[in-house]
Amino acid sequence: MAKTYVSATINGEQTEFLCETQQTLLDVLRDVVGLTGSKEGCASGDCGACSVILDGRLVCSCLVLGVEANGTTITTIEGIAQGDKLHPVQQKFLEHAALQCGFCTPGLIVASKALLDENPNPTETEARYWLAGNLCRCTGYDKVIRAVMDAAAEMRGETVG
Amino acid sequence: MVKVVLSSGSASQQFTGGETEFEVEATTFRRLVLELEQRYPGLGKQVEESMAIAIDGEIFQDAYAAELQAGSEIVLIPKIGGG
Amino acid sequence: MNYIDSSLKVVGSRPVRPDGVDKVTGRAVFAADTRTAGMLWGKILRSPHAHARIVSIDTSKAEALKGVFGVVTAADFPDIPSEEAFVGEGPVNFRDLALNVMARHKVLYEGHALAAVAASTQEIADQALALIDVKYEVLPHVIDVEEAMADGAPILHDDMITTGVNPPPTKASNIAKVVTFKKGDAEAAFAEVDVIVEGRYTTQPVHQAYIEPHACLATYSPDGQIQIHSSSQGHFMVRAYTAKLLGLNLSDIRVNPAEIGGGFGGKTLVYLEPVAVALSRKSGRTVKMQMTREEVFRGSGPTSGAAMDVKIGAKKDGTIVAAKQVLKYQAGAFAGSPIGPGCMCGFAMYDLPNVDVVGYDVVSNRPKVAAYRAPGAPITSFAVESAMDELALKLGMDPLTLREKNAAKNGTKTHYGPTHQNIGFTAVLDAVKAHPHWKAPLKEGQGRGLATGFWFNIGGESSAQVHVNEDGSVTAATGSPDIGGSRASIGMMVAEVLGVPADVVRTIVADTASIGFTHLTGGSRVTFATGMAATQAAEKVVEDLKRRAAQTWEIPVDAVEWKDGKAYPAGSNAGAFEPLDLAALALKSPRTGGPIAAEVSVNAQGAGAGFGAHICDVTVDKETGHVTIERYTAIQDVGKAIHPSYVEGQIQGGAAQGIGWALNEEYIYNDRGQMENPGFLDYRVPVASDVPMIEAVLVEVPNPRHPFGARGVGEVPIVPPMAAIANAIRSATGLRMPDLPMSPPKVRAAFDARG
Amino acid sequence: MSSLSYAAPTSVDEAVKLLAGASGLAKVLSGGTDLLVQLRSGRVKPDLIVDTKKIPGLIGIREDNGSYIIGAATPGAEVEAHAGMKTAWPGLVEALDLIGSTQVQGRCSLAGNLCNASPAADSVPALYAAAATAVIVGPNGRREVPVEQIPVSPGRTSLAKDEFILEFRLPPRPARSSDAYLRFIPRTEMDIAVVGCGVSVTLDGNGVCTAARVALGAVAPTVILVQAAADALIGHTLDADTLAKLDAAAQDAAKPISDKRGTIEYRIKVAGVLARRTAGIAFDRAQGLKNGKAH
Repeated sequence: MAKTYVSATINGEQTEFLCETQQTLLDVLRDVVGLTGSKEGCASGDCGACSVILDGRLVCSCLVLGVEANGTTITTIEGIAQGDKLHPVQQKFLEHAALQCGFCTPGLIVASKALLDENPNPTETEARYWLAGNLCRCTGYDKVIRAVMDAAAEMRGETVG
Repeated sequence: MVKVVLSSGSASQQFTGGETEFEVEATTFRRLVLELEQRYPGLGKQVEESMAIAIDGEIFQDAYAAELQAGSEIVLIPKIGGG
Repeated sequence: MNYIDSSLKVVGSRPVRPDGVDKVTGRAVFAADTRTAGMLWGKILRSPHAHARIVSIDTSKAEALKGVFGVVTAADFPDIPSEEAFVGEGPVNFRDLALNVMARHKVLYEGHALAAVAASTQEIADQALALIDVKYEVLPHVIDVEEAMADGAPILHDDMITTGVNPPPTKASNIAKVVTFKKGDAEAAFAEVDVIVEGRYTTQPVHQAYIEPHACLATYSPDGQIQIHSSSQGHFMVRAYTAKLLGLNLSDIRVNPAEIGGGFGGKTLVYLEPVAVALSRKSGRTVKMQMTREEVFRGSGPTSGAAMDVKIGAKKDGTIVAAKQVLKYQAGAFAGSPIGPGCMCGFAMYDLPNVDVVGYDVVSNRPKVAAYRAPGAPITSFAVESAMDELALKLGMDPLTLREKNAAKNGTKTHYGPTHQNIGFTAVLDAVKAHPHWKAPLKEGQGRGLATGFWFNIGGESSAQVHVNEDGSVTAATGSPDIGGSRASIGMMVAEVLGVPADVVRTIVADTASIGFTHLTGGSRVTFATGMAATQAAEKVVEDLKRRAAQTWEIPVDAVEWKDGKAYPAGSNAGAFEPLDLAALALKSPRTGGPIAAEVSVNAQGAGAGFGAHICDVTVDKETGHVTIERYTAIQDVGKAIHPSYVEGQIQGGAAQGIGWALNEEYIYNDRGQMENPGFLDYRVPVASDVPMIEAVLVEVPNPRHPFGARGVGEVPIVPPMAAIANAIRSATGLRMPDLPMSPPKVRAAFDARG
Repeated sequence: MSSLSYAAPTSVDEAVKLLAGASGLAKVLSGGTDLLVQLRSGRVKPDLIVDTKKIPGLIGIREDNGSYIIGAATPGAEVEAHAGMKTAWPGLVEALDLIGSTQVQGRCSLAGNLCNASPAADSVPALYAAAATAVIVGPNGRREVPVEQIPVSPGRTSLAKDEFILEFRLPPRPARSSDAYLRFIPRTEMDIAVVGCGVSVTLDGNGVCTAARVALGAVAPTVILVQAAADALIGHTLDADTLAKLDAAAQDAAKPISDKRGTIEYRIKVAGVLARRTAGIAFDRAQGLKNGKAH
């Protein structure tokens, strides 16, 4: 079976690649395009470590076929910061020590950014349910949620103590 | 003289015939191990390879070079690991 | 030198970790992120049977498949003899380890590795595995720990003779050893008590469930030099085990530590590395291996499940005079459950005159257990702290008061021998009493539970280097994989000693060829032991800097003092010189003796035990049995928090893992001994919406053995949660839940049973 | 090399031809949140994957005098965000909001959830309760069938090899009508339903139920409509006696199995509990008392 030609906009760059039908978008990002920031924790949509934003929607890249990406716009963890300017969510994760091993962190940051794009003023409960698909085994989520709420406040321009 | 206590009644007691407490003449842990091996063949090796010791309450994973004060209490316990 | 009473500028602050930006931008390189040109994919064939004799393995079809470059079985590994060694996370028998990595003669659990292939693509590797023809003679299997102990149970190892009993038994059994601890005369003492509580408790094996599956990349060069890139809690451990299992020299193996995506004890063993090296040797190509999540569950270590009996006797006034415990820990397919610590930790929080503890290390047809956060302690403490709660109820006494009354203090002789020194348990209990959570009124239907926990913490061998670079910036290197922010805490201790801001110091993890031996990251030892080495290395650098300043000023070294990152003349009679900072001294270093660097290796002792107490509020849905954690407070003696945020994070994370252990995590087996829930869908670790904010309260009773007073903090927090939650459920419903997990069906059944 | 091929037809006819002409196993791909997991695990080994998302009408929601029509491959998240759907069918919306994670809801579709034919699918009891119909297309044109005629057993549907679902149709809502969906899981999110329950009701001015449909998930080989449970509601207000009858009817209808997600005894009891609680929410909503998500 010949490989399929796919063209997609990844982190603002027109990207072309060949992939086999059974390769997931995660496989393609990591093994073909070389963007290894998206992680494989389960390959079944249960851990969220491979979260990316596909045409404006938060998805698990392990649950999308590479061939389905043709003509789409994708944002991965590598595309969250603007150049060397970290996104507020990234900055707050650092300030709040919202990571320990850092493996689930890319997925959590992509998912948190997607949350704040859609809901700039989430309650703690909304943030917890939105992020329920992102497993973190290190932090107990406490500092993660604080970082997300703090980033939201900052993005709303509220002064936070 | 130091007081030696086999806290774990497991593997080590087979060497001492059930003894769990005895006095030993030793000024370093090294000497103690040799002394134990002489008195209870097998025990010295057991202690060196698979036991931690507590000298007056402080646990050493490896006390090879530790000095022993006269009257010290030496407790032999299983080694401890962790996650 | 000791800084416990000095005023500190860096230690105790909360700087951004050195590796932080890489980790929030996706740049950090974990083991599965590396790939090389011409690399092959290695995959493992695993047993579908819980217990079977391997009659034959025919790999010819797999070897013939286009794109396959190597197939290995146990025949490609030396058949090494039984040899006990102690390597940081507990005793390891290399023969067992070898047999666990690649089965020989027999498979002992579903998921047991018995062959591996290296192929040009993952797909071809999978096809090749399917072409390996294995003939099994399926044997009866046993999963449950007490069934494995029973007469007539299927025997896993026909050479397993129970140790620790005199005289030794003559026939093989599944009981690897019996451990006993005795203090005083418990039997006699029980006759004297006013109140006795007795209970039987069980826990299920739970997986460490790190989100990063095991992965490695290995290259075997024709000259016998080996490079391994892998994710582990100790790259020196990977080197040692790989060399042992393949009969190689340590000097021929160089292990590069990748970032590690969680371990919690589960990455203190090797599973893939020796196989990847064997495949690389056979294929002449670099081989990459990564487990699927299913393989992680079926093939790598959980911690033990257990069956426990506990009995505690007290006087009317709450003084406990007798305690007894029988612990049966399931070790998986090979001996080595954490039964020793299990026997020692259960009653370690209390000052008890008469204690009798017996522990059994039992094999059954499950994956070999691996260390998991305070190995053995959470299991035994679930039983003891549940029983303590029952005792408080029976005495009509407040559970905190009962614990205060019997709390271990400095000078308390433990039932396993040592006398507690410099411990902070009573300070922890004082903090419970003072905390608003303990006094807060409960809402309708809520219950509150309290439980405490203990862990020894360990020290051991560590190496650290400090380099002052040509521009005066500083690099610190250690041999400890950074699993939760240790680069930050190590760098902060170095910065404190040098008198510079935290961000002047970059901390890295050096590979096995670049720094002295360092035990793995486990036992809560890194900030303690590696921190001690790094502190001493920084002190050597300061001495050297003072010497160089003295040389520059042509005054005696003792006329130079070092403060705030600069050399000053000590007093006016030492002479009037402009202070020299790191940059100035580094600039002149070629003239004052060359590069400024120091390496220190230590075997740190006196880690200092840790104690914690958790308060938990729950509500219970009587109709569904669902338990909701409403509020959670974790209080712990941490000695000294080097970076308080990461200390809190350890405590919050440990508590959340305990919440999962308590409520939902378990291995579900079918009648063929196969695991039915080998994925995150049905192996239910807590998600963000399952837990509340977890308040971590840091009590600081300094550990005199550490330059800054630090104690290990990573393990204690997983000890109390299971009992804290069980006690909260008891308080909310009047129901005692003695079996983990306290899942909705079990809780609903308990309501129905009560009627 | 893999023999698996992929096609993304842009018309119904093209898709039907591909499915009809496929040698070996062809799978229809909408959201893919089940199919990709089955592919990775090797549980299904198709030769052809037909991606229906590029077909006009397969994604999107439209209203046709009071009746909502939802494209078969519309992601759950799009339905959850639809104001009209949230007002008319809050139960179906909350069911979609319970499927997997936020990430999964960015892909998963009603057609996929229904055609995966799992008895535990969250959106399916809500669809049954809503009396939804599915427009099926194939070589012989279109046919519209009640959704409950589609799943026949775990993993199997009544669709022919060359048929697929184009869209779902929800009937117009009379006054004082609403629905609700609850499922029980051990955690708060991410689990497969141990039991699921969808209830749709219409009340009169006095809060007496004039029409009802009750569906249960994960208590039989397929999601089931429980007429006896509906009968317990029709003609009554939601008083203690009605609730007791509803509970009994639901427990009586439940014929679950014991598996890693729940035991027979437990599932039967919870079926009764959920029926009561779900009906409570549906009644409140129909009376305009409450309108929110169950979590």
